[in-house]
Amino acid sequence: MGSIQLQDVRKSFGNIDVIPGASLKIEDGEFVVFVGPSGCGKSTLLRLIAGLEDVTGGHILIDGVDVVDTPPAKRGLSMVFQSYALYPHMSVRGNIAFGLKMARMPKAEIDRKVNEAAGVLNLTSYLERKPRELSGGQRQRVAIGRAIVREPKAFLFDEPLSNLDAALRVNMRLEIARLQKELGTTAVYVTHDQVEAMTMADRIVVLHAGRIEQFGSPLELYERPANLFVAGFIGSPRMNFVEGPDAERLGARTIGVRPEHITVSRSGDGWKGMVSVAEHLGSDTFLYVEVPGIGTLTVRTPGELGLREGDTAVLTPDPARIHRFDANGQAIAS
Amino acid sequence: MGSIQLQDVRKSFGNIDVIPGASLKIEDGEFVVFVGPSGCGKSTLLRLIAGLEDVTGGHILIDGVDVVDTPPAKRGLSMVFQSYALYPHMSVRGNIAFGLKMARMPKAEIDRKVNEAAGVLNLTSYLERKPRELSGGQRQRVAIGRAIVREPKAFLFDEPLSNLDAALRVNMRLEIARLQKELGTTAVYVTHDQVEAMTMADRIVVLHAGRIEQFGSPLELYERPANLFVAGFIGSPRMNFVEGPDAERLGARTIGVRPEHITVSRSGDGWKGMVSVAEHLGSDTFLYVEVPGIGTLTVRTPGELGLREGDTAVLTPDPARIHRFDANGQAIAS
Amino acid sequence: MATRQTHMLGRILIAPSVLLLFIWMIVPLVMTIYFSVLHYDLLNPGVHDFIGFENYYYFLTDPAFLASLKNTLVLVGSVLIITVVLGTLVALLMDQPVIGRNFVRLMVIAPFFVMPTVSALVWKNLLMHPVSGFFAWIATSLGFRPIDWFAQAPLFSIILIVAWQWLPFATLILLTALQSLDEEQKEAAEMDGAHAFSTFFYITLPHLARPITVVILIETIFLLSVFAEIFVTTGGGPGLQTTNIAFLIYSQALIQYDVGGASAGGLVAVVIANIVAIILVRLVGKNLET
Amino acid sequence: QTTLTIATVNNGDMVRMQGLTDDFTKKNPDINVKWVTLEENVLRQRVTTDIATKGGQFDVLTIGTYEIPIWAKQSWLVPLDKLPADYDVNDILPKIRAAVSYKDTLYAAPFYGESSMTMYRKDLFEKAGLTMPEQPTWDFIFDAAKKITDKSTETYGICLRGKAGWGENMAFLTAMSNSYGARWFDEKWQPQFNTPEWKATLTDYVKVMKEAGPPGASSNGFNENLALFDAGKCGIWIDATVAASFISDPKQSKVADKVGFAPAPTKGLGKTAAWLWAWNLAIPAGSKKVDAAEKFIAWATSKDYLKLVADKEGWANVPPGTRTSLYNNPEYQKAAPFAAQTLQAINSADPDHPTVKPVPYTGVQYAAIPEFQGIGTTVGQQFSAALSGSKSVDAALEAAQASTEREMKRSGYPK
Amino acid sequence: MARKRTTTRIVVSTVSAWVVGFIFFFPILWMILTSFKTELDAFSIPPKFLFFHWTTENYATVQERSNYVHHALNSVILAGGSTLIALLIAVPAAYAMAFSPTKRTRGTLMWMLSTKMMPPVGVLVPIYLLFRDFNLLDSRIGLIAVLCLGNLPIVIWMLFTYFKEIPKDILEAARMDGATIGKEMVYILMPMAVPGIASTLLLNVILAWNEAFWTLNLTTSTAAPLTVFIASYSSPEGLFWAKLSAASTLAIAPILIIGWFSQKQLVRGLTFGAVK
Ligand SMILES: Nc1ncnc2c1ncn2[C@@H]1O[C@H](COP(=O)(O)OP(=O)(O)OP(=O)(O)O)[C@@H](O)[C@H]1O
Ligand SMILES: Nc1ncnc2c1ncn2[C@@H]1O[C@H](COP(=O)(O)OP(=O)(O)OP(=O)(O)O)[C@@H](O)[C@H]1O
Ligand SMILES: [Mg+2]
Ligand SMILES: [Mg+2]
Repeated sequence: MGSIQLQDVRKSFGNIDVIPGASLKIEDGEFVVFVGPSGCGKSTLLRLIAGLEDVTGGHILIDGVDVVDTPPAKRGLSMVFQSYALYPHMSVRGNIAFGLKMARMPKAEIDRKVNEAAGVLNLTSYLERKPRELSGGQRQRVAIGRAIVREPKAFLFDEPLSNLDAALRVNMRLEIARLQKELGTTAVYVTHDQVEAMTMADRIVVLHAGRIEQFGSPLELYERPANLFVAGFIGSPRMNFVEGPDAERLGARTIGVRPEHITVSRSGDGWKGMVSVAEHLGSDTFLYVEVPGIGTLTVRTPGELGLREGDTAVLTPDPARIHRFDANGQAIAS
Repeated sequence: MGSIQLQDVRKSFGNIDVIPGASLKIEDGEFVVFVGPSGCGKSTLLRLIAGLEDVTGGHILIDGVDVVDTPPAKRGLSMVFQSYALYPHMSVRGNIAFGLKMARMPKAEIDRKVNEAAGVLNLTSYLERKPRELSGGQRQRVAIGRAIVREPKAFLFDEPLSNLDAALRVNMRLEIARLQKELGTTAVYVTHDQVEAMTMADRIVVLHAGRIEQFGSPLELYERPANLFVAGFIGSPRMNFVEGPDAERLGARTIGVRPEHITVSRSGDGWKGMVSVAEHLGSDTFLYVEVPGIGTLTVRTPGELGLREGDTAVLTPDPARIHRFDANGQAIAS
Repeated sequence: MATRQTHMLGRILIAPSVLLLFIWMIVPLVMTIYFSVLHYDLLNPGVHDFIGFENYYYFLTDPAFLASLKNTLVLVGSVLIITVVLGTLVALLMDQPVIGRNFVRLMVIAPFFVMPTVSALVWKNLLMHPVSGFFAWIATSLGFRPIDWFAQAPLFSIILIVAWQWLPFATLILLTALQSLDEEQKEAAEMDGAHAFSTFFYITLPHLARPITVVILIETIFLLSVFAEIFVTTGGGPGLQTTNIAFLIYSQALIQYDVGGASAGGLVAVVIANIVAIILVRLVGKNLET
Repeated sequence: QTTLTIATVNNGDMVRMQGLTDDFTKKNPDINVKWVTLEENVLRQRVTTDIATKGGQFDVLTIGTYEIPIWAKQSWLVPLDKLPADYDVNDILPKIRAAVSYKDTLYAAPFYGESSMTMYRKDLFEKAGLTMPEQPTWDFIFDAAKKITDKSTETYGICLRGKAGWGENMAFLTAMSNSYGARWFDEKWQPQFNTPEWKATLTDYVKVMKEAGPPGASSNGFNENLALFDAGKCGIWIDATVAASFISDPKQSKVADKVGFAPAPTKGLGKTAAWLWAWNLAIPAGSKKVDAAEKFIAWATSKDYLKLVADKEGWANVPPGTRTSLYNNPEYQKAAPFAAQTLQAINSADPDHPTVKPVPYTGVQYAAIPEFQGIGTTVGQQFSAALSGSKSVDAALEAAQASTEREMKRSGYPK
Repeated sequence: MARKRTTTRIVVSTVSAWVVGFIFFFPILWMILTSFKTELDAFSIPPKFLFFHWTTENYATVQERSNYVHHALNSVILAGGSTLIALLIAVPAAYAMAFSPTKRTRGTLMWMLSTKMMPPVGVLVPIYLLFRDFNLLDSRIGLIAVLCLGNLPIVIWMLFTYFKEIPKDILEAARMDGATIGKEMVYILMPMAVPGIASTLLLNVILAWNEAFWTLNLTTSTAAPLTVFIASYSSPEGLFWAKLSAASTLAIAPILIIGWFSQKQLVRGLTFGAVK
């Protein structure tokens, strides 16, 4: 009831090619997450699907029907805007109810739905406020509420949780996932949060400068990144890349090891270096270790470790977890 | 050169008490992070310090001077707004340069500073664009640029990195920290990102419904949360709370164990339960385990584990890492 | 948002107004062009000889033409400057917290309520009259010689009256525009260390650029055809000092009843108005976009 | 049921007539009357456009003596030859009757008529030791004006029209020039502003106004001067005879009991500066309600109407200047001390021979040709410039001559 | 935003605003005062401010002489009708030009304004002839059409400016919520642009109210609005300041009331906090 297909979709603003050509098929009921660096074209792609921008070329099919000439209101999608775009003259209730009102839903049902959504979003006591009397996170939740009360063919979420605190974010994440599964609605979700991307997505699209670098399940991306860009982008802290003899030994131009796949010891075999920075997160510690001839490597160690800045550390990568890339940055299948 | 002191600062909007009374002393050159649930008053507190809102009561001292009657322009602070508040009619360059122009800095120096900041912020190729031609993250970076080019008494950052991707966020985080240390400027920083809070802060203020729950160094908060709220708020996934006989046995009403301080095994001694959800992040796995009589406990295990949803798991908390709380939710010193 | 559908739709939405205005423009225009090449004297309606461009020739070579062109431009220019500058200042003032703001605003807008003829009569006789006017009384009370407004500074007097009438227009448009200025932008500027003055120049004024443009263009159109004020106060005199193009055409049409001449004059006025508008658009038109 | 739409000018007499309409509709129950009362200039442009384009909006028009010959010539007016016998056409003052006739046919019925005369302040004359002669000369007037003037008390010797316009300053100046022997056109329609007569006229006018006139004179018209006179700021005022009733009305005038009247001045060439004007009612050609309109006109300009007004509002308020019988009425003479002067002034004006030399046009203070309004206004502007001092007399005359020649040539004169 | 202004600042701005307001208003105040004077007092020097013989005689005269209510009603119908119709036509056009501008938008705007460049007297005869032929002389319909078309460019221009201020994200959001173009205008655009629409309405009602050329030339009595009423008071023979003042006061009274009510709509726009 809501498959979305992009066929060589292109978009330029003036002479800036923002999306040089993207093809993609999102299955009905699937939860797809778009990730990519800031400015890579995620919002643009979402807006193209929504119909808020014209494609410069290519086709967009919803349920197999070409919609490039269908106005947004008729595409049957709902969207959370990165900029919220709340209706300033309406109360929170009015904002959330607007889409339902447009669909001529009976008053009582609207009320029920709005109250339900407000409950989920922790907005119940703010229902009568105007957007300007809300905090940033509350505004964002109203924007989410507006999208989820409806039963569209697909949800489009543009960084919907960026202004929420961790606890709420976890809750909202679970709520959105639950809702999406329950309704079986397709969802396209833009986020910068690795945890969100990894936990919510059925499949992740990695975008880079308007190009799709990889499209696959979260674990696929984590475990088998298609190229250097994806490898570096997925995972936090990012993968360490090592070039030179160490890489050549393994038949690659570059090898990559994730910080969590390196064991640290005070002595032994491996890359020797000096701890330059130690970031303590409580649960983990991130060590930035200067290894002569290689550069700074990041290591993640669980809990608090005795190592301090200035100490010497020996790093041993887990050999089974080393990624290899060729001269073009493409992964070499192991 | 930039200590900030709040003395029983209160703020209400109409009859809503948003800040019922907050006292705090931020030392000169310190990096203080405000965290707290969405809508708890972080932005409001920042705006009070900035002078963009009037205090309802209490005093704000900057460098020991009471500034409640000083207009924002004279307080010598710079700020990144949660909503960016860019000047729509000015180019990116104009936006960033504005504060410097106001300070009558020579043209050449302004240019140098702006170019430098743009380089740091990855905005160099966007300098001549207007804000409306930028992506969300790019706009946010302009807002940061506007604040950091100046040399104010203190920086006020309101969720400055919320719309940036992980890699950029790490970069920016390091840049901001470096800059702040270099200039020795006091910084007040609002964030929802645990990593940011833990890594950047000299001290963290935990806010809850406008009240300061705890003010201390990151590790202090992680290791010795003052009460249930702080314990639950700091750390992600959040701490597990257990009540009943298990707690009483340790002389507490409630005990708390962080997900990362629980060991999972397939059999043995400990809480027995069934894995209801397993979230795979690649680097870690979060297990949600239903323990009869206690509820759902979250466990974080490194890497990929053989356990799947529906499997039985035995959870053993690290006894040295158990937090105890009394009936009022206050921590019991161990 | 600029999508094909919205463009399509845009065309449909603009269509009614374009169509109506087109008819409203073209029918009289064609008739006017036709009349302008006829010898058409309303008092002698039987005779409609084709005389080519004679009407234009007479209108353009009228010794009053150049003088009135100059007067028109001076009048329009001065009133524009006065209304835009003062209008901005007054709008800013009205935007401040003022006790009894509604009432003050109403007082400021009120001059626009008065019909041009009436306001001209009131100014001429009750205020500016050199013997029994209010200004004369003030001047005499202060020991000065009253100014003989319409003899010593006739055009200036007209400018004063017209500016008084049109200031509320500028004020109201600019005031409304000020209301939509995002408060956070001003806050950001304040944080950037901008004081009231710089905030005005760098934030408020650019925000007002478009409304100011609109004020300028709309007012220009109206000011080019100011005539009741002149007719009532000076009758275009003394000499040609207050004759403007509109008054000249008026006297062709409704004093001489020379329809042909008035049509030619009207078309000349359209050309002049267009030239003025094009120049203005060159100067300020970029503010209309974005 | 017929509805008459009547266009009138907004002066006191006409407005009074409006108030008395009931009397007419009572007598003619099948006729309704709708009034359109407009200011003089608006009325003129309104009525002219309508009649020239055959808009048919009005059934009865109020027009001035200027329009009558022009419009009658165009056959725009219905001749009034079917007026009832008791209307007594012969009672109409002969000069007025001539003015409302074209080729000896009556095309409009005069509602009220006026000329111009000299009005002055007896008290000021007395103070200055002056007596107004039976027939003042311009020299006397100039001299007296200078003597009376006392700028410290804002007393100005003479108030004359200065505001540009064919019916404003040009009405006065044309009449004045007539007494100086000047004319607008010679028999070949050549404009005459380059003659010494015009130069003398304008020079004297500007000179006396500079020496003894009020400030702001170049924008003063009838009303402004009336206000000045009423406020006691003027010693002498030469203007329409209707002004007499206003300045002797204590409700309006501070000097009501101190005013004297004399004929318009002369230069000793046999003509005075008296003009002739009347507001008249006429029926546009093509009207479908001619009968009703005629009935109305007959009612409004009848002797009975005069009596009706007298009964209701007193004799002082009847519309003056149209009927001989009125001036023979002792009650009127008593109520209107200026009656004799008015009558004399009207009788002294001669539209057919306005000035000393022969002219090709009719009209005293105007030339009854269609072009006159435009020419008069243009010339009026030049003369007001001369008055305000922004132009010299010579330059003003030169410009007037040039523009008039141009306009006449364009209109194809001599015809 | 939520900073209290210091008392001094309020006092300063209040005082200066009142002074400015008073200066602006003075001629009208003077006119209103004059309307209560006798003709003689109206012209007296030194001027009489409050201590003169107050009289309502002028109003009585005006009332007696002309059918004020008839004219006022016509004014309301003409000004209101023409402005409302113009608004109905203009809102879609301004919306389209503000939110989906094309290369021709600026040209179209200029062209619309240029339809007002012909001085009315220049086309009086053509229009009069047309009106005569279509039997529209002295009809309200005809005048409403003329005033409406005359106002239309101004209405479009003003609405265009105000619409431009509205962040288009918000309209896009409405579109995503399934609002049709009409609903988008009614529920989102218009409420957000209320101050702009109110001032557009107010200014155009005034322009139509005071329009004195067409209303004078195309009406006689049935459709004659207050301009015609005023034309019977300006400059007759004799003193008329007080009566003219009374008539004018009556003529601006209704619009003053309209102005007062639209004041309330001129409140601050609402976009603050809706987008970032
Ligand atoms: N103008 C206002 N009127 C009424 N209440 C307001 C107003 N502005 C903010 N609030 C309320 O004050 C509380 C604190 O707002 P604030 O913006 O400081 O929250 P915050 O901690 O920054 O939240 P977030 O993380 O969501 O940005 C919120 O509950 C909000 O609803
Ligand atoms: N109107 C415009 N004109 C020109 N360039 C634009 C315009 N809108 C967006 N861009 C550019 O297009 C690129 C993609 O923008 P988009 O908003 O899709 O990025 P994004 O992936 O959503 O980034 P972010 O994560 O920062 O929100 C950016 O580089 C941006 O500068
Ligand atoms: Mg984006
Ligand atoms: Mg906030």
